[in-house]
Amino acid sequence: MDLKLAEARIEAILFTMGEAVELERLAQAIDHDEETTRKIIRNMMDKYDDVSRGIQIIELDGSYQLCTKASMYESIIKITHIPKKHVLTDVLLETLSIIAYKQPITRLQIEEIRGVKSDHAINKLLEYNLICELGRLDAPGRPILFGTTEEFLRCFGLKSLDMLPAVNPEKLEDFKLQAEEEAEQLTLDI
Amino acid sequence: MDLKLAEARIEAILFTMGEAVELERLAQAIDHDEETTRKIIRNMMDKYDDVSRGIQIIELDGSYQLCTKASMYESIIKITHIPKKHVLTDVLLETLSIIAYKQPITRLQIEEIRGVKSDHAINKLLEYNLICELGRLDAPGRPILFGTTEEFLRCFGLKSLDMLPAVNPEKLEDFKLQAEEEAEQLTLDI
Amino acid sequence: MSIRVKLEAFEGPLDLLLHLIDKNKINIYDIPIAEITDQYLEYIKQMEEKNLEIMSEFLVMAATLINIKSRMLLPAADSEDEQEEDPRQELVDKLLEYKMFKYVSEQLKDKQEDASKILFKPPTIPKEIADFKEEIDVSELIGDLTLEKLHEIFSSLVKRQSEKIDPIRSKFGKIEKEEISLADKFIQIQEYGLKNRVFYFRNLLEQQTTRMEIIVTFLGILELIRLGRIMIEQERMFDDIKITFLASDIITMEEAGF
Repeated sequence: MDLKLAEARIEAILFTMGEAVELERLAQAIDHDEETTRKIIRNMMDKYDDVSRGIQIIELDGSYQLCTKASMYESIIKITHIPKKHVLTDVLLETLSIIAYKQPITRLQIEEIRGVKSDHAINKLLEYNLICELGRLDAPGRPILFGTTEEFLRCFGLKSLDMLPAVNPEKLEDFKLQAEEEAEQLTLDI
Repeated sequence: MDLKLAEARIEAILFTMGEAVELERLAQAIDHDEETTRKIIRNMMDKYDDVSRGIQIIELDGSYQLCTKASMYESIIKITHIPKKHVLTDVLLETLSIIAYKQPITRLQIEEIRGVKSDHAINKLLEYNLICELGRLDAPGRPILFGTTEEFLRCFGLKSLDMLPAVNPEKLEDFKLQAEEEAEQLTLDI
Repeated sequence: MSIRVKLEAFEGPLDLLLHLIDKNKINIYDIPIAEITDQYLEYIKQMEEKNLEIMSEFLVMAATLINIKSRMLLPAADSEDEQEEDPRQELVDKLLEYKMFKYVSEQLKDKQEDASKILFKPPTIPKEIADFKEEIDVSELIGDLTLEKLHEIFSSLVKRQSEKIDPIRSKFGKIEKEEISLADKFIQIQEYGLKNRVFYFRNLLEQQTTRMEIIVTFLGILELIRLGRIMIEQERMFDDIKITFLASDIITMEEAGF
């Protein structure tokens, strides 16, 4: 029973540490002497040899490390090559449209327009290579400026950013007037 | 034999990937259908249950991830320092539980329940990746809808949202009774 | 009653209200509104130095309590068949819901505590595999998204943002913090009362220039009613409120016992 627990502890420690751990430290952690600890590890190694196990303990100059078995390599390549599904969610589309029409723009400015933290969306768009960093704004904190990539232009068949349909200022003025009118119908006094 | 190999592959994949892997991708990687793959993983979970094992497979909303058993914690911190993730204040916890139980939910709805502005809490939870935007509500102003993330499930040890602690009507009845009993000791009237 | 608890400890108006209910061991379904309102106002008074935004949330709750209190003081309408709803019901529902979330957030806290003992391992994908990163096909990602669509999304965002600017409040200009203390206002009202004896609520309001001053004046009046130093009368709803000053001296807030 106690030996089983020791095995479990060693497995958990090697898993968490990732790197090679010296026998001495392992022995301390499981409250056994080094000789016993070595024996426990040997026994574990035998168990890991089973075909149903995909990982193994290797010994490196008196240290031990957990790693995958060489025979598993193909499976690992396989899973990393399964294409992930990427979609432009509403959140991403919204953020992309802001960057396209307002570039160069800082993260903070994007967040002001959207009204919520947008790190996640910006990171995803960077990963998708739809936006890129354009440099830094010459202001306190020197925030990063974002803009769209050439890839973005190419995909929309644009030669340059000038070709983005403009949001005309009149329309903006319209929106404002509209909002004011609506507000007037609702006059409150103290 | 083939099933044993499948187990080994899944173990190796989960070990290498570190993060949660969708059932669908695991199935593709080991060349089995999803139903079979799920059964294989269930079987593996049982084996990991053994006292001699220090790691386990957990399920997170249809994905699987390898991690240590909670009971191993004491041994691990004996040899390495584990930094605390993020400390959630009561305000953050309160806001998070409202989002968890009421998702998808808008900022305004959260504020109505809490009776207090919640921008700061929402932004912090977004930063910690415990909540995310789910889109916008189809209503005037198109407010953003929030919901919890996979990281939320992981941080709270939940398999899925169905596993959230139930708020049963009995508890509400309890609150009521409790309050009534207390009231008898001190009768106040207008 | 002296209640000195750090106000920072409260997350908001509901939290404060729950605290008062717990402290008095009152049934949540049967809140003695008058008592609680008094205690509540007592708390807010200590908040004077707080920023306006937080203060206003607490004041809204105070107003709700006062509203309920006044509705309960009104004679019940000759009951037609329909049962009149207890004016406290809405507040009770809100409080119960809030209490519920406080309760589950405690449970979640325990779960988090347990889960924090489970440790994960960062990815260790061999470099040559990781380098072989899958190319994201941008055109496929964009799919049938057109520039018009993107433009539409942007325009609606801009529209939404301009709607968000409150055309009334945006004309107020800068909000300046003024030093209005309830203690000062409390004395000013009494001075006015001592001089005029009988006056109208409107007379008092005419002297106030800002919304904040009006609020503080109103709080002062409530206090004086509670202390029995003034009497108020109102003939009909929305009529001006007639105030009669009953006392023959002026007391400070400390002397009034808070």
